Amino acid sequence: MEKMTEQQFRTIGNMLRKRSLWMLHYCTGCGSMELPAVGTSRYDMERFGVVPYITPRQADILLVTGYVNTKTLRRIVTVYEQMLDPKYVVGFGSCPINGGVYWDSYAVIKQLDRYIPVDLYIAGCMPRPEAIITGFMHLMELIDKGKATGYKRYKENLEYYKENQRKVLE
Amino acid sequence: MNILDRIKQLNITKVNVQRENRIFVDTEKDKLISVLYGMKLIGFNQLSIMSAVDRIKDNEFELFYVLYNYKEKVNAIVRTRIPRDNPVIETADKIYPPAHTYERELTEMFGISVSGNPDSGKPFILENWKDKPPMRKDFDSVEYVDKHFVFRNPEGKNE
Amino acid sequence: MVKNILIAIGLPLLAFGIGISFMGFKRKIGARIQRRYGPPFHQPLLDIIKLLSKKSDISHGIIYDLGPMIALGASILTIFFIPIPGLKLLTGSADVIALLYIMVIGSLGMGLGAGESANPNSSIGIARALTLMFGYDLPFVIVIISVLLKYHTTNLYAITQAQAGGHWAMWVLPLSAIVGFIVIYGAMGEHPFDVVTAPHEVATGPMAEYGGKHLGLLFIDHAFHVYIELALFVDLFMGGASNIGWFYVKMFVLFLIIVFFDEVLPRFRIDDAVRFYWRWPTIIALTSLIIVLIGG
Amino acid sequence: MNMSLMVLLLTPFTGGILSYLGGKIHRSVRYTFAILFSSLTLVELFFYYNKPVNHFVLGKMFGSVMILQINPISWLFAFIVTTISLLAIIFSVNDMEGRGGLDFYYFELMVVEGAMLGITLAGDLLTFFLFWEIMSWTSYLLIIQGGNKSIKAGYKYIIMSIIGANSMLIAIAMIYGKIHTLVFRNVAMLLAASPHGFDIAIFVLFAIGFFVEAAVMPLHTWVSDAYSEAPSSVSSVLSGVLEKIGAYGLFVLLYALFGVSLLGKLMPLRFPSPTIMYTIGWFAGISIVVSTFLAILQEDAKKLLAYSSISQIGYVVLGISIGTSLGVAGGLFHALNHAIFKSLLFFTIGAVIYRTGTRNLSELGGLIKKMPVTFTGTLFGIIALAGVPPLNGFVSKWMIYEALLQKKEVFLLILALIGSTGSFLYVYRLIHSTFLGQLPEKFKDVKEVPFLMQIPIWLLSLGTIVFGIWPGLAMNVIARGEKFFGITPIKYNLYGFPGGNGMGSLKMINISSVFIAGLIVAYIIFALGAKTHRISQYDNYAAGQVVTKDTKYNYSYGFYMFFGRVVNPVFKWSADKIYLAWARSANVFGDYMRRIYTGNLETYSSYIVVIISLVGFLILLGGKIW
Repeated sequence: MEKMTEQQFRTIGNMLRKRSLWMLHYCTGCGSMELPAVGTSRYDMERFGVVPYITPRQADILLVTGYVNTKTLRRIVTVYEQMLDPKYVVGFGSCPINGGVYWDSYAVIKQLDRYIPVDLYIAGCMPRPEAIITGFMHLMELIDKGKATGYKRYKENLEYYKENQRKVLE
Repeated sequence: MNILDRIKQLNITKVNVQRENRIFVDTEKDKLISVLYGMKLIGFNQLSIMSAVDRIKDNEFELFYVLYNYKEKVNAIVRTRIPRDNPVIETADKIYPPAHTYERELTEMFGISVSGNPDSGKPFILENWKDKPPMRKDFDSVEYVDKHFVFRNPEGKNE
Repeated sequence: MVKNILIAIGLPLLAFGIGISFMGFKRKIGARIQRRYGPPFHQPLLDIIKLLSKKSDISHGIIYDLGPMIALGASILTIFFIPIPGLKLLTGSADVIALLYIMVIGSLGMGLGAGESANPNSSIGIARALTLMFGYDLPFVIVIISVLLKYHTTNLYAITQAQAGGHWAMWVLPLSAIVGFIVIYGAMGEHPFDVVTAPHEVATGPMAEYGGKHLGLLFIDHAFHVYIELALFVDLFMGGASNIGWFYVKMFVLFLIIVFFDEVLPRFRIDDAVRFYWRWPTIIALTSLIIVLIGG
Repeated sequence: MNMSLMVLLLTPFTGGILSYLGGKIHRSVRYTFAILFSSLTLVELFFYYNKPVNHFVLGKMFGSVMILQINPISWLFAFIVTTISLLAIIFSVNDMEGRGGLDFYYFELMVVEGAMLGITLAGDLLTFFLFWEIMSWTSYLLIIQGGNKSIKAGYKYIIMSIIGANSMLIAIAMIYGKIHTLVFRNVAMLLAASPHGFDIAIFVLFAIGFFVEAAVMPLHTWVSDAYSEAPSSVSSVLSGVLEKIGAYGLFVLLYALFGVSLLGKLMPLRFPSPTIMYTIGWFAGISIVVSTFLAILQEDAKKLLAYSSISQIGYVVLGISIGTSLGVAGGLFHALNHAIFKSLLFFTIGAVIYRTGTRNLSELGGLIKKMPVTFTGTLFGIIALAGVPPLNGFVSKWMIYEALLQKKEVFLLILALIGSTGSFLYVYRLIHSTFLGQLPEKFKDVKEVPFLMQIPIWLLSLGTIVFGIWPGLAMNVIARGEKFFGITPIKYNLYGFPGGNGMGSLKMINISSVFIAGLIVAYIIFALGAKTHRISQYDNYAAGQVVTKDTKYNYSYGFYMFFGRVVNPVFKWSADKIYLAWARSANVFGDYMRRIYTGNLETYSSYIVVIISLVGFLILLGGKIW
């Protein structure tokens, strides 16, 4: 019974939480160009409660837009670790997925989810604003179902992530 | 006096007017600084960019300095060749201060060391780079990538 | 006694409700001005719940934790001294001049907390906040003095009583009311006076390091703050109100004007904001004061 | 109970001599004597708490009796003097350790205390002036203890002080020439009967002396140098007490000599408000605002406090000059409060300097984790100074505002309110740059100050709370004093003021208890949230960049630079610069004079020859010179 109420409490919490997602857009690549369009009148992501915020302490979503090179990866990890639980990572565009057009570049990492846990990828080069909004909706669904547990994975598999990070950063 | 005539009076090997307002100036390595100084006196006040090209077949690096003359609206590209093994050049940051930063990049990306520039050895863009300078043509990017990064499994299965 | 306890519990809740509803209105109306659909009306509430229910939080030290608490505590303190219809629990314990200084306790607490976060953005934000406060304080005290002189009392409740029957200070002292509006506007930190939080310059200023429940407290404090500023203006210039409904309507009209300005204006540089306040609003306020002094 | 005032007066002097001699034996003897005798003075003073003495003849000099007296107001100031001096002596024990000439230092400190006590107890102008001179000289000797720069600062102080004292001496001589007695009562009678012109001259001459000591603009220029260069405990004595003596002098001048005489014999105020009192009020008002602006832009902690002292003493003088019962009470109360919180701040900043060795605000930072007690003291000090409830500075400032409003002195009220808002800026700068922000690596090993230095900080912090929440405690003394001077005291109770007569009401206990209740509510919300974990100061938002130990990631230099852009055009000129220009022109004049007075005997003799021949020539002309 007690477990049940706690479960319900958590569900209600998730239900409310998914309606207020503050995102930190880490604009490393060309993907950031699409974000203003999502924010402005035509697509208006604010109607889903998604608002850009400034510092990692305030944000819930880390939006990694575009390719991640080894230099920015260090910053992304710092930023990710500064964020407060629960936190979600959204990989944006094809570069974080598999390196994209930079597949043979010595500087660009090929899979973002080897270094930080990614809850959701929005594929495309570039994804249209509609795709971004669909992605957010999907993330909300995941949060609602309690499946967006990247921050827990990061804690559990900290050694794995740190090892991978060490391999490229040092 | 015409600007071309004034350039010809400098210590150069060849002048090539490729098209209107674009002059290629070739010089030798040890005369480079004096030529740059002369160019500045002529009125080429801005160093737009400087970089190098890896002429791996000739076993040489080709340095080029893109200069601009605001008065005459003329671009001049000063070029020189330096040997590929043990490349050392002299700094130009006394003449063109922006060269200071470009030279740091040069050291990092091509392994060309710059004498007279105290910062030339400092890391610029790459962090903890241990391999060959990446802009050299004998640096194999694909090999490096295979060694350092893991590609996604096409089936979508991660380890 | 029971009634007093009920008021003591109800007043902060009421103020919070009013404040949060205005925050919701602001986002909705702002969105409509920009031809967007906008977030749901209860979005600020969701944000606060989200922030308070964050699962981890950081702390830079005791004062860092105390900062938002002092800010919120001071806001709760302040609302007890602003008379609203039917509820005047403690308005006899402090008058308008004391209220001016009670209102800054929160800023001081906030400043201390932000200072301990060891982030230069926070420090710059607080430095700007204090400077801006110094800026708008000059016209504001002149305005307050002219109102006090006009009604021969320093008790805020008595001032609202004196304006009963439509003799609002707004009609009696129009110049002062205009300056008062500009001051309240700046005190709420709306464009063009949002130099304090200016996200693109100082990364939300004092709040740069705050997150989670700390930020949740600050959002609650902000709701109170919106209520305090609007209620103070309504009490000073719009004659208070006879019941809560009217009070809310007056505040809403005032707030609507503020939102309309806020959505379309750019941002001042901080020293320009101070210069602005020390130029025209001060001159207009002084004119009004002199009129009160001569006309009695 | 039958102690005469003489014993009270002699206690600190005796203590000074004894600690000087005791220091020759061992330093602990010196400290014991100094602390013992200064606390003895405080204890003796408490015997006079409710027991005014009117006429205690000390002796006779120049045909004028020298009188000691004590009334509630002088008791209040004597209380300030003895308390702050005692705390300064306790604070100095560790603060001054390791410096040379400590025996003499303690001797001077005790003599200054005695001299200031003498001023508050003086019943005639002669005694007053004698102790005034002792105070000036000994405080000069104290200021120059601070090192090389302090000698120059002390020089500035003593020159201005001499100017002030001399102008007082002229006034005293003028009075003595008329009535051959200098007892306050007789002087008051003389001034009441004398024609205008004479009394204004007397007033201005006295006021110059008091303005210098109280550091009212434009005679304030010694303050910023002297306070910042003197040792910290001396600064707190200077700011906490010496300024108050100036204010006390002004009070005596206005209400004992020119107003209501001592001994309760009522006389009408010689200068009802909108004349000279009004002028003083404006001097004070300009003092408040201008020095607030100057304090905001300081980079040096003690200079900031020095300018803030000028500003705060402005409130005291403003309050006294209002002339109504509420205003005078506010001014006197603020004198007490200012003594408490400004000494507290000088002590805490002294503690910081003691541990870090710098008073440059942009070098400090983050000391809260290392010096929590000092931080708490500073916090109480700045809240009191800024006039924010519920601490003591607010109550007295509020009284002054209300008094100004009652008299409809709106422009002075604007100045007073603006000065108070401006003080938020500099007090935040003070606490932020020293205690908040990033802790520099070099101060990693800083420790809290020794216990003996914490005592004054604790006690004075307590004082800010006690007089803030229970203002009635101080109002008891002040109201009796006002009654003694023939002013009807205002209504008050232990927790505040019930109001009435155009004055608002204030209940400090309600404000503080509701504030605490609000804090509790906030804490409950806070406690319900997730657990916090402490992180290091380097784990900080820096737009993704990693902050390392060798990065200074702190905003402390030029804190209000943008504000400086607004006000700097106005502050291009200053009183100091004007004085310097005068000094320079005096120098030039001196140079010309030196050309005439060459110091050469032949030149002088040739002058004499020329003049004699000239005179002879004129006599030859027929004795008609003009």
